[in-house]
Amino acid sequence: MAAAYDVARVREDFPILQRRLAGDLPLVYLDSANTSQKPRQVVDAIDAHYLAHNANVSRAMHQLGAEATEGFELGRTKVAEFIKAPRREEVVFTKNASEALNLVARVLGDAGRVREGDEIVISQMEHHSNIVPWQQLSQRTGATLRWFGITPEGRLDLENDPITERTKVVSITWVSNMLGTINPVQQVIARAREVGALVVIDASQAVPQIPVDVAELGADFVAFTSHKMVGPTGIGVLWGRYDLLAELPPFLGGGEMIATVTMEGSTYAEPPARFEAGTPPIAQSVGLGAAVDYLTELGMQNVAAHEQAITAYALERMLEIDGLRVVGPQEAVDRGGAISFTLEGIHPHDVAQLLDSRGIAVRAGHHCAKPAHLLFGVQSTTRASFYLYTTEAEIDALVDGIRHTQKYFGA
Amino acid sequence: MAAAYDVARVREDFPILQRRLAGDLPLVYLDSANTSQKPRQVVDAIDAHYLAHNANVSRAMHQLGAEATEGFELGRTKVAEFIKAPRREEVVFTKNASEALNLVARVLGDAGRVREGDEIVISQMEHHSNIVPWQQLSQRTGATLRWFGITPEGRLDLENDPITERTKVVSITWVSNMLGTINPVQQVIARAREVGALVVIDASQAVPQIPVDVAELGADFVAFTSHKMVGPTGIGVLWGRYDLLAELPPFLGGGEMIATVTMEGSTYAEPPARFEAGTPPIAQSVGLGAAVDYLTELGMQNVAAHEQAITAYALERMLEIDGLRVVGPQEAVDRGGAISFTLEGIHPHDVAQLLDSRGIAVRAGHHCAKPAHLLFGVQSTTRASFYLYTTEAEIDALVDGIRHTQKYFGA
Amino acid sequence: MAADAQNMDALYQEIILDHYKRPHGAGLRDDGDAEVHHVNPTCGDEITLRVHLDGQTVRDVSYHAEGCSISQASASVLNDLVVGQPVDRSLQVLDEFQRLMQGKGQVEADEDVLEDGIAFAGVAQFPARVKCALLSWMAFKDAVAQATGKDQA
Amino acid sequence: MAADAQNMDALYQEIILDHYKRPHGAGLRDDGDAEVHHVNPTCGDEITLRVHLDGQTVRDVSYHAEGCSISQASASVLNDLVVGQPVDRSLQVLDEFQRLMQGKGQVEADEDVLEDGIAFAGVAQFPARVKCALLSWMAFKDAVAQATGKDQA
Ligand SMILES: Cc1ncc(COP(=O)(O)O)c(C=O)c1O
Ligand SMILES: Cc1ncc(COP(=O)(O)O)c(C=O)c1O
Repeated sequence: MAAAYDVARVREDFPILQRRLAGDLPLVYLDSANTSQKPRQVVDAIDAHYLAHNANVSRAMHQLGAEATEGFELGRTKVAEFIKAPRREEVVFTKNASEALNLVARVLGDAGRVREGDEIVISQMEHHSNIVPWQQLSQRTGATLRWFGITPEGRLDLENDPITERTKVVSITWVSNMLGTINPVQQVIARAREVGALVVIDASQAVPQIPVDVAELGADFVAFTSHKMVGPTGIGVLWGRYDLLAELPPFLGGGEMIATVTMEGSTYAEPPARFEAGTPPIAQSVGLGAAVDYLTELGMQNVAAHEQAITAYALERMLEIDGLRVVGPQEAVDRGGAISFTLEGIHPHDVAQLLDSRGIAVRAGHHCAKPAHLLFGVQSTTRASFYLYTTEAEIDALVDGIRHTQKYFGA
Repeated sequence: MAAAYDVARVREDFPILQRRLAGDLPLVYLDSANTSQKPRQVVDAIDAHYLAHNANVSRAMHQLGAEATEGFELGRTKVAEFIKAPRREEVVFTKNASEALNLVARVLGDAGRVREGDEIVISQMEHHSNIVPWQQLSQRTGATLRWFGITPEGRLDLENDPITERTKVVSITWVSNMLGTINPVQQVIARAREVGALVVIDASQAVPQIPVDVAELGADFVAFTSHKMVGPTGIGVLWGRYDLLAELPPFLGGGEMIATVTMEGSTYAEPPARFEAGTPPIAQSVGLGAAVDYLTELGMQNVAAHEQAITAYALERMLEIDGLRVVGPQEAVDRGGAISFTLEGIHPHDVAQLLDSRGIAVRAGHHCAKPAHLLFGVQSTTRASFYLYTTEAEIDALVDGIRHTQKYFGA
Repeated sequence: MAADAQNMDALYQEIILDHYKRPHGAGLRDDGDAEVHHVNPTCGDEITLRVHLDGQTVRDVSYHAEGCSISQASASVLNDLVVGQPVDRSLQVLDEFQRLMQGKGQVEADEDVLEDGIAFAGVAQFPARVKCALLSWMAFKDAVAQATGKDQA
Repeated sequence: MAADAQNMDALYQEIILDHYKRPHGAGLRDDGDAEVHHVNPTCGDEITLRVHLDGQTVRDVSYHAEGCSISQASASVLNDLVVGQPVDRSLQVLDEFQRLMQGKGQVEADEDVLEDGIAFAGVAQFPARVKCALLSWMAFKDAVAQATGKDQA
């Protein structure tokens, strides 16, 4: 663990980590890839907003309205700075990462940028939220969906490259929520550029755990979600290149996204407003702003280093267990803090249940990544995932719990 | 005021109403049609969720996941009971009312229920969020958009009825956010039924202030938004008849809304999950549940009676002012608590600014209802709007403020 | 509920583990009157199930299930309880099983009706697992409705 | 900022109210070199504005504005400041005005450049009103860009 990084100190900010569960057992929360816990600072910011500054934004001209607007827009500024966006107007607030990805897929279709005969490239390790919108777009347009494969080790298979001259969009996850793999997105982006394709990066698992610089990255769109980065639920982010956003048609129609509305027709506002119909997630932007402050305070380099160290420790300890198979890279190299595994002869549900009886929270199932599970010949896995508050002692508890599970089921 | 209803008591639940603004002036919040204030009970429920029960829903099998799911789904149950939905699965959570209306417009188009040559009927008093999605649907399908007009008094013009045999959808606001009019939606629904059209009711201003029974109402879809009914931002509701929801294709694609995903294609979950892609607004459902509890505790009959009484008082006092014109019904009959007005010779911005300098928060502008403004020959209005915490003393402050404004501008 | 989250033996009764390890009637057999495929979207557990009728009698229920111990054991118990029964009776058993599972652990089940099925009483205390126990039963209900030409209720 | 929300006289300077009541150069005149229509989406305030160039000189700025006192007065002051000026100079004035408006009340404006425009210093303390003050200026910038064939910067 990095010397500067004091996990015990960090844990004090997360009251839920003191929770006692059934049997007065302490909570061992190893489900952060599903959603992260929230520090007191974030909850306090939301509170203060509702109790002292609540009003609707933009359209209100009074003092409270100015305060609420300032808080809401400051959230946008903080997010923009956090991901090093060249302009704060490039940050579009959505309800979650899924909406962000759907937004891109819809408007690219509506704009005629994906048509019959064109190709869309995704990968077999995508989350359903980065699969289904593209399947829907293919169905609407007649475009073909093509897939990057996965190597047996759990890496993106760059050798068999599905990108062709007909590729119009490449949409790839940066960090896999199931395999844990950190993909070489720069390489994919460079390849996409050669054929003039647009690139969408699903950074839902990346922004929470590695320093992100969208300007340097060079993608066209980046999607992520607040609830996985110590922020509130109910808000996600689509970052997009400004010139591209400015060209694209709107997504949802309604208040806030218009320039003018007449009975004959409507004209639309500039980005980001064009893509934010209706009352936006105001308190959630304030909360996300506080989350970003919190992460910045810790230092994303430190967060990444901690994630790396704890993952290495977990891999080492878990691989000692007989009958345990890690689905995904076995080395803590280019690897995020999600470890999916199977135990011989025991169904993942039963593993998760036994662990839960000891206060250890993991996830069992397909983790919204059915195609990847199919590829590895498993219907479901158990996944333990770590974050900035995870300790080695928690990994030890997990390992003990797994051994206990094996004993219980006589496997 | 209803004897049983104690506004002073109610106000104690809203800490923000104790705010002092510039010059140590007390806040007079008359902008509730824009967004309502939140009682401590709602904020506390959100807090408790984040600090003790936070986890992702459905997909988590651990104790925390069960608690979070229970909290989230209880929010749905409470909303369903609040609007007397026959089934809780008829309550779809969206990010706001605008998304709910867009969802309906999109899927009706995608399902082929609105096609070229068909007609869609809305009214000139709709909020932009109930105009733009239908304009977009018309553009996509070639259907024609037709409009109910407004009488000079500010009522829906039922005499000149745009509904024909070709009408496939009628989408109408229950309570106008600009004129304050409460529309005879039952009559419109009956008329739509005669021609077999589907009916969407924009209840964004209705659910907060009048008792709603969707089973009795007989519409097909009802949309509303949490932040106007003492709930959090970041969550809205689409209620839909179950059989209809079960027939319609999905809206956004992603996690949670699928039955299964393969590389060849996907199948979709039953309602409501089918329409809720990605991580839902979990903490926001908990907050909305607390909001609904709060309103139920007060009694929606009492809330409606208070709204009625305070609106009658406000109309009476405001109409005493020379040069003040109320745009909308002048009588507190079938009328909600939003009063839009103009002051001769003073622009609404300037009115709002002067009122704000006295701590009085009102809204100036087009209130996302440009067509209605155009019809009344005004570009913008000032709007004062009331809610369950509004007092007669606040109305008096408004009236004094308006007179002061007139003096200031020498009008 | 709190204490139950810890009590694994209430959930994993011996009877359940036995059915899990040696499921009764597993495998898909020919000439079913209806075949259905059900999925638990939460975890991806799946079952393909066929009902084989003989007039008003359930002659066989054959199935291929992938899933956890609870869902597999439940399919095995289903097979035990309904094969050879009149269709009406099988649906009564289903109702009783469903009542038990949705009773949050507060419901007393009729052992005469459910036999080994009462071992699932403990599952009812684990909301996240109720779906697992009901997967095969809901598939059965669906298949019977199809085979007898009635809509799924 | 707190105290300023109350201080209406800082916002509504006499000069501003005078321009509002008697706007200079109001009305649309013929043969402009470019016409633009700008809207403040927040409140619906609108301006239609034409620039009339004479080589490198702004011969006239004619406009029809609907809006609040601040936006109307600002259009009037714009007319005063740029008509008769070289195009380059007019854009410098615009920059200075924009700098003042976006300075949150912390910026000292150059009275030699802005003349009556310095009365808008108070507006800069009211974030919600800055857009009102800038509406006509942004329209002017857009129109000049169109008239001189440059893209809007
Ligand atoms: C009548 C009406 N419809 C729709 C909306 C849109 O609600 P939201 O902004 O929460 O999407 C509003 C409020 O702004 C409204 O007053
Ligand atoms: C890689 C990845 N993409 C997309 C998502 C979807 O995020 P959300 O559920 O917030 O829409 C998730 C998380 O569930 C994820 O892990």
